Amino acid sequence: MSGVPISYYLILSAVLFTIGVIGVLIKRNPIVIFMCVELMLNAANLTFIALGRHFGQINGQMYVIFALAVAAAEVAVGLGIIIAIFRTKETIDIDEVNLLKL
Amino acid sequence: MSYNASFTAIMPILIVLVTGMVVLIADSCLPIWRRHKPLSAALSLIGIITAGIVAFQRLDSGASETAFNGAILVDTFAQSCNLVLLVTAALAVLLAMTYLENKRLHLGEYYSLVLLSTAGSMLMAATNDLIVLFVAIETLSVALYVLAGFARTEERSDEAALKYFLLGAFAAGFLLYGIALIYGGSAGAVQGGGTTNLIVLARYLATVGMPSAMLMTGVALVLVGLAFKAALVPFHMWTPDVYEGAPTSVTAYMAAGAKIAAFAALLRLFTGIMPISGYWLFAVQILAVVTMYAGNIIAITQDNVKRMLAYSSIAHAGYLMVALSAMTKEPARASAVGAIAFYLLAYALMTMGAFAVLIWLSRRGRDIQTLSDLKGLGKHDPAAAYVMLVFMLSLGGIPPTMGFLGKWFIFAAALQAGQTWLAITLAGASAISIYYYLKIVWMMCFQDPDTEAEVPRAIAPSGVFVSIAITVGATILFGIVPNLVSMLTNSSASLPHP
Amino acid sequence: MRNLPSLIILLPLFGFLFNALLGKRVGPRIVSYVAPGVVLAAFVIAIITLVGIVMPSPDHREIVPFFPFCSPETAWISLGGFRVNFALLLDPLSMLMALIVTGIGGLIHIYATGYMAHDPEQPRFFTYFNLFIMMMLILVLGENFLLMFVGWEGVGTCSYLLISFWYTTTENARAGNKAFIVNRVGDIGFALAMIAIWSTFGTLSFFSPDHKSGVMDLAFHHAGYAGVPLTSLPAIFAVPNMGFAGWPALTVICVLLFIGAMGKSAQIPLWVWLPDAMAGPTPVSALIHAATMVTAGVVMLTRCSWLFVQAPHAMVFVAWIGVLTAFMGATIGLVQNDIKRVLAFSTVSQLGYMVLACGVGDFTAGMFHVTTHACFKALLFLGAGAVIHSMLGEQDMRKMGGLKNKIRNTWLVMAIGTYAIAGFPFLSGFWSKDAILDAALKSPVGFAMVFYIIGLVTALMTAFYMNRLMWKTFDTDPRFVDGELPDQHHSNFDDEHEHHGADHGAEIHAVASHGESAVTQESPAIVASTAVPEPHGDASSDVPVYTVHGPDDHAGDHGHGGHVHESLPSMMIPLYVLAFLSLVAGLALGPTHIFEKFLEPSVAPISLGGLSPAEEVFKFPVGYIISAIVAIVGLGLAHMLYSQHRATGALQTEMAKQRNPLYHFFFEKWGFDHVYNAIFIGLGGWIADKILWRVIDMRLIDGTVNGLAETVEGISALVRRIQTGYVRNYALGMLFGVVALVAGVFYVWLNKPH
Amino acid sequence: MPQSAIPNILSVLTFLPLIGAIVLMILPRPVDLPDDHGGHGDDSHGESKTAANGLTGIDDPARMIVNWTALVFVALNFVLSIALFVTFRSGYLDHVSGNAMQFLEDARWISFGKIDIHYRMGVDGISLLLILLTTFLMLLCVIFSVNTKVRLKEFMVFLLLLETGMLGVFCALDLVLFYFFWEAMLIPMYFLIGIFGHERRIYAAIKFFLYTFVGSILMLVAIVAVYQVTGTFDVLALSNQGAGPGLLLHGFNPQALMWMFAAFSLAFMIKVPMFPFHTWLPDAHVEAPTAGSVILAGVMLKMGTYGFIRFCLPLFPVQAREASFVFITLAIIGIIYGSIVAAVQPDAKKLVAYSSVAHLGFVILGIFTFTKVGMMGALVQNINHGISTPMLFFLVGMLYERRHTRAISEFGGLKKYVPMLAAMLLIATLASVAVPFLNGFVGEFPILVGSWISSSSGQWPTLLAATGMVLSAVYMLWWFQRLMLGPVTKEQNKHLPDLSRTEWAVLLPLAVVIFWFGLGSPFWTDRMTNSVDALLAIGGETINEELPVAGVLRKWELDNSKVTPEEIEKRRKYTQPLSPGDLERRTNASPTGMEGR
Repeated sequence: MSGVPISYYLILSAVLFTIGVIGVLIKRNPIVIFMCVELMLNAANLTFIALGRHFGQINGQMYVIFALAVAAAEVAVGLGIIIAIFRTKETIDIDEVNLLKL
Repeated sequence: MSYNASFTAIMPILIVLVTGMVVLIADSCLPIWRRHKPLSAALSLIGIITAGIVAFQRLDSGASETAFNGAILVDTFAQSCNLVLLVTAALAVLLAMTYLENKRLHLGEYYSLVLLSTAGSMLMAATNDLIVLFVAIETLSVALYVLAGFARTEERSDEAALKYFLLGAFAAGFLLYGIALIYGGSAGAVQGGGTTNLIVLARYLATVGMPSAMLMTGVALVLVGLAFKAALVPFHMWTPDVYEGAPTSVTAYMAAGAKIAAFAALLRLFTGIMPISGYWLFAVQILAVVTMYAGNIIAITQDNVKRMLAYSSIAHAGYLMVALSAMTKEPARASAVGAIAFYLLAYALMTMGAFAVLIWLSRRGRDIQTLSDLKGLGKHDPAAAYVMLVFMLSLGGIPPTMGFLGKWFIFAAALQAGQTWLAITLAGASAISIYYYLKIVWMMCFQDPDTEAEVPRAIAPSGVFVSIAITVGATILFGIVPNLVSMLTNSSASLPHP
Repeated sequence: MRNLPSLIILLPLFGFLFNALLGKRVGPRIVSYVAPGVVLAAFVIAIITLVGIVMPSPDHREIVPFFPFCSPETAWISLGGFRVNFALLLDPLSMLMALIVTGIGGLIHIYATGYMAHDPEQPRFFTYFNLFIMMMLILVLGENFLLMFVGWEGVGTCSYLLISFWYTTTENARAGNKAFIVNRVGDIGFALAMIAIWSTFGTLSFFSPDHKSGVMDLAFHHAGYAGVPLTSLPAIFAVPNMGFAGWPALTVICVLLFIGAMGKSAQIPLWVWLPDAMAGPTPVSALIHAATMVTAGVVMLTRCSWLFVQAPHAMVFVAWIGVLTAFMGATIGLVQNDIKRVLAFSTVSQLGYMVLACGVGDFTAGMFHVTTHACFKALLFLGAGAVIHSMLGEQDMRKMGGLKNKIRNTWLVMAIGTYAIAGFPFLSGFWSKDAILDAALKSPVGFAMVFYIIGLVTALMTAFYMNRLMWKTFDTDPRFVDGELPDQHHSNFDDEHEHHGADHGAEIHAVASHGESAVTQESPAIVASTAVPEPHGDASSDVPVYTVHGPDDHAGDHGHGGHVHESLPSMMIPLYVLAFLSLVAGLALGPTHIFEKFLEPSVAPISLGGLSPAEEVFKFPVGYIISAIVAIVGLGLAHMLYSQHRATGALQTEMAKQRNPLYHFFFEKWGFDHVYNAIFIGLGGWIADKILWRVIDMRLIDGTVNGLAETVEGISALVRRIQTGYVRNYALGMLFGVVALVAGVFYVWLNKPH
Repeated sequence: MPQSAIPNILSVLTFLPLIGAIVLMILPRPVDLPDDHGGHGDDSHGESKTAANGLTGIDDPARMIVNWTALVFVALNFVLSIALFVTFRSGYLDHVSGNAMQFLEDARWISFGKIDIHYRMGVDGISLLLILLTTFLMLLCVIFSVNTKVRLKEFMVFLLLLETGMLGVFCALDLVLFYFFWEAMLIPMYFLIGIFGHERRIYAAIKFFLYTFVGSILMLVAIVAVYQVTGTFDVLALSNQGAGPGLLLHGFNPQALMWMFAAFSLAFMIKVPMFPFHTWLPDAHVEAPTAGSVILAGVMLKMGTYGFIRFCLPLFPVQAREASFVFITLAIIGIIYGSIVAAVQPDAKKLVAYSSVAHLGFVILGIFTFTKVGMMGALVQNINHGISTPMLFFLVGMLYERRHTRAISEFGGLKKYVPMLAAMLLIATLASVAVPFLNGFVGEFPILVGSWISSSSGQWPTLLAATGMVLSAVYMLWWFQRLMLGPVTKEQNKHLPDLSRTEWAVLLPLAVVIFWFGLGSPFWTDRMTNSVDALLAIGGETINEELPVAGVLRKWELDNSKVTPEEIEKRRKYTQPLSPGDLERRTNASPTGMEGR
């Protein structure tokens, strides 16, 4: 079967995943950080789909549905928390958020 | 197999789940419930107890059934873990009522959140498929994120929630990617494709001599995901902050429930990848040692009780890892699994008990936070002091308590597995740990209170009283006659053998 | 009948318990009857036993129960094969000692009733006294080494209690400790000897009823080996588990035993406790340090003669120590000024004689001297006590003089004692001492001439210093003002005057109860009395002339200036008895050879060890004549010198000057005390405190432990800083973890054989 | 197995105090009394000011109820232990297994995977006396502490819990059960020191706990390791005397065995304590309340020696004999070092503490001689130290209550004002100086004998250990002198009360036992004999103490080849009964009585 070889997808997803990780590490705005996490998740999803396609299994795509649903739930909760933070602190800069330490 | 069968198999989980939703809806719709919060508590307790009864029957029958095409495996281990988890949930509910009243945030969703996360953790214990594992973990976590920030007017609580949430999501990313890699790395496990089903994976790995690099990476990343939940060093950093920030009742629940679930899941994962244990076992053992020592050593200089307990919980995770690594050696497998099950129960009881005492002592508007808050407790409130003592002894692993036997079982397992050096490291670690447990004791019993002002003796509210009675009683009773819970120590019976 | 002897011990025990429990209630009067009563009763029973049991028995040796109506097999200790019985051994030696102890002891008891009459703690005194008698009896009557050791340590304990009887003075307490501890040093030797004996012979009994299994029996039966010349001796009794390679067990045993004797019998180098022991009340000095306890060592040597005669090496050792001790004691005795100290050192010297006798194998002579010495030394001590009593507690001879006319009876008995000990012809000391010198001359272990010469010199010095004592005390002009003697009373209740006053019926005797002062040179006596040395005070040993201004405050307290006075009859009568004994004892026992015959069954002949006496140097009477001359010369010398210095009672010859090094050397007791203090108290204390405790214990061990704990805490404090509170750092940490984990897994993965 | 009047007497004995403790817990809490002397309460925590009126001291009904309850339970236990002592069959030896255990109890306790842990109890002559000692001292401690000022109830509860733990240790015959009690017992003592101790009580308590815990946690590993090798925790099975050296552990990798032995030994060495591990002892002793010190010295230290005897020797006979040199050396160091350091202590209590180090050194020396006499001597010394040292601690405690200081320099000349106390102190002092006819001697001397004849060591340990005789005299007598003799320096010493009734009740029994042991030791030691035989029978040659000279000589003759046979014949003749004839020939002056008839 002709087309893009599987390795391309995997490499791409790996790159995406790395970008996501780096993003989490360097960003200060929790929303951006969370978007980077989403990037990581989607890298995983891409892997799933590609592999599923490659194996000719339905599992791949199915897993992605799970993952998306979960991610959606996380978004909801996450944004809620961020709002709560903003209510109490008037800022969402995570470097301001370090009462708890040591 | 029919879906009914599958549903009956996971009946306890379903009961908890449904109860959780009912409580949620009832609380939001019915005005009576909004006025009488105890109703929600009562309902949740009813649900938990029902689920417990069902689970117990299953456990008694010794039945071990798979559901949903083998995605879920409800065996004796799962059932016993479920029971332990239900106990923690019940305790969490009992502890919450007055405590939340004091903090003026007695909201019904607390109970439903507890129930939902319990359902998630129960699912983790029964998982037999990595993707189910993922879903279960997220179910657990999402609820816990909310609970951590439950006192949403308190900065600390919110901060805890945020940290927990961000890092949790971060870890989830690793977990999912790891699963994906395993899926790809196990190409050929089923005809023409990869698998995420652990039993299948185990069989497949047993056949292949040499796993692919992709698979190994996947395993490593999945480990990371679970290590985060189990708070193994260096994935532990959220623990102290979240434990400190979250409302104490939540901390108690989190410390016990999440950890139990995480270790159940780890055990499942290990059964899946046991055939290639040669490749990852060493890393796991290092993880265990680092965790034990980092946890204990840092705990020594903590002056906040909740943080100290957080670090001690990290150390205990390390002990459990020793048992897990022992499990990979065939002769020790049975006793190791037994040890883990027993220790999980012990850990749940003594940790929640310790937090329960803190809740007991916390007065309206003010928590017991620092060690110096405990000074002179033995003078003006001996009962509380000596109850706390029991838990400290148990955590330190001194007879006649469950902690001692649990640790002892782990020793036995490790030595059976021929991992003497791990056993000795464990010995050293617990020797260190004794120091700060005793520190709490002497703060309570030997020191005189800072203020000569006569502190009124704290009256334990009924819920707290019951839960403390349960925990103390169990800690000592099972510490002397552990055979009462032999179904735990023998729960390895129906674990799948690769 | 066989149960009778146990009463010899049980009677003093009864006295002890009675005085201890009821003494305070029944009051001093009853006590002063009970205490001597039990001892004299024991004396009577001892005689009955001797006549009724020992003499009739075929071999003059009986083993009888310790407790009446128990078998002599009653076990005291029985651990594994180690078994020791409660039993008494009756034989001439033990009976002789029993008689001395109870007889002389009884007399001293009577004396003490007068001497201690008014001490508020008189019951306690007699409690200790009776206990001492009991222990001494156990020592001499015990059937085995361990019982002997019981008495051995028991008398040590009692002397500790008695010496520090007036415990409120630190010096006395110290003296008590010193006595006990120095004795303990010797006891180590005794204990080890017993162990060696047991591991060699498998028993600790002296003799067994069947004459086969006792230590002495065995030693006797195997004496055949000793018949071979000294060179091959080491092989004998070479017990497998006796670790002294090449040493014969017997030599080891005997040397160890003698170390024990050194302690009790105040031999070099363990004599130092005896002079200090003079701190006790005078009867104590008499009882312990003259009559009984100090001779225990000699008794033990005699008891073990069966072993010693087979260990010539040990005998040489014993003989040398003995003769040196005799010499040293005499030299020191020459220069002492405290009347009791002079006697103390003469005791040391006399003990040296006895030990010498044992060393040269004539144990009988040793015991003979023990007997006579018991008489005249007790006499001298009690006499000295009487003098001190008369002087209201003054002990310093430099402040006496001219007492002859004031207390004539005392002077008389003292004179008898002096001449007896000096070995004036036909007095008891003469016979016994000459027997020893004779034995030294026939020494089977060599050095005969050396021993003899030193012995003679010592005899000379003895005669000299004893007569010096007499002169300084009695004959020279008085160096005090009569009627204005300071009352140096001494008791534990000095400071409570009401108590004190209440206790004194007859004032003049009140002082008797406190007739002591600390024995040290700078005694309170000098402090109390305002002493003004005369300007021309010569350079002799110490400021010789005192003018005592009084009455000082003490005397004032009691409303009388002390007059020199004769002592109570209860004190004088024993003196007369002892004086009589000192006169005749030697004559009765010595030339008639009664004593030797009597003691024969208990003493081993040196021939048993394959030894034979050296051939005589000169024939029979010569030895006697020589020693007689020596004695007379010594006495005469003192007479001559002191009659020239009647006024000061102090010699002014070059010899007797403080700055004379030899004098100083003697005066400082050959420097033993200084050396011991420097080593054991100074250096030892310093090491113990500054090195062992403060450095090793506190710094090294504790330091390590605490240091470890602090290190852990330090690490903890350091590591917890990782928890910065910044989410990004946490994430970074996690990432590190991930990398490490993956790297680790891959490391293994790559190194696995593919 | 002997039928006892009470079934399962050991379990009853062990857990009766526990019941007592529970009863006490539910009793009302008496009100604390004010500390009788000024300043902060710290330095007098829980020290009972023993007023002249004993039990009924402070007429608060709650106090009396608590006191009497505690008293009844300990007294009952004491009676029980006497019953045990009486019904104990002194000659008993199970000839099948070769052990001397009696009153055995056995029940399944924990089953975990394949592992079965039993509840096994039993006593032999070795543990019997220790049990008696424990209950005896506990009784005295309760009597002494009836007037504890603060937190009386807790004090009594902890004492009772402690008793259960200690009795359990002495009765347990299953390694896990033993460890269970061994550890559990730490906690009450930790509290006794921590709550009721003196100034530096927390430091002392922690030190005490950590030292012991570190030691025992390694022992735990070793215990499990033993199970791995042998598949049982049954002490009797492990030390199967009948089988001699054919132990279950026998033949296992010797290096590993040596490690296990080391782990066990370490735990016991710390508990004893032996030389390098002794520093917890002075602190604990000094800071603990009187009753605590008494129990520490009287019983806890004995657990170390007991552990050696019950576990190290039977389980690892070969290793123990190989390592005996080390232990003997450390014991000697302990004796000398302990004595010397004791001499210079400024603190009366600390001095006694260091003296314990020396005395226990003797015990260890005796144990590692592997001779019967030495071993029994060690056991006797074990008990003796448990009698005389507690008495010393009681007396120091009484002085402390009178003056609230432990500094020796604060006292002096007391004999004049408290003669009875002084007399008692003198008895205790002489007892611990090991004067004959007092208990100390009966133990010390046999130990020296044992070490002299033991094959595992030459004579040098005996020579060195013997110096302990002098050293003990030095520090004890000097101590006594500085406390009781000499002039009275401090004014307040002149108004001290002499012994009260309560104090007599405590001291008199001890004094009686001191003499009883010193004079009638067979009464106590007979019951040990078989147990010691059984112990020494395990995996090693024992030394025959009975050394008839004949045998010695024969040995000697064999050694000396240069001796001609007829020479030997001639000599052997002397070992036969002698006829008057050869006597005459041999000794021209033969003393009467030597003619063998």
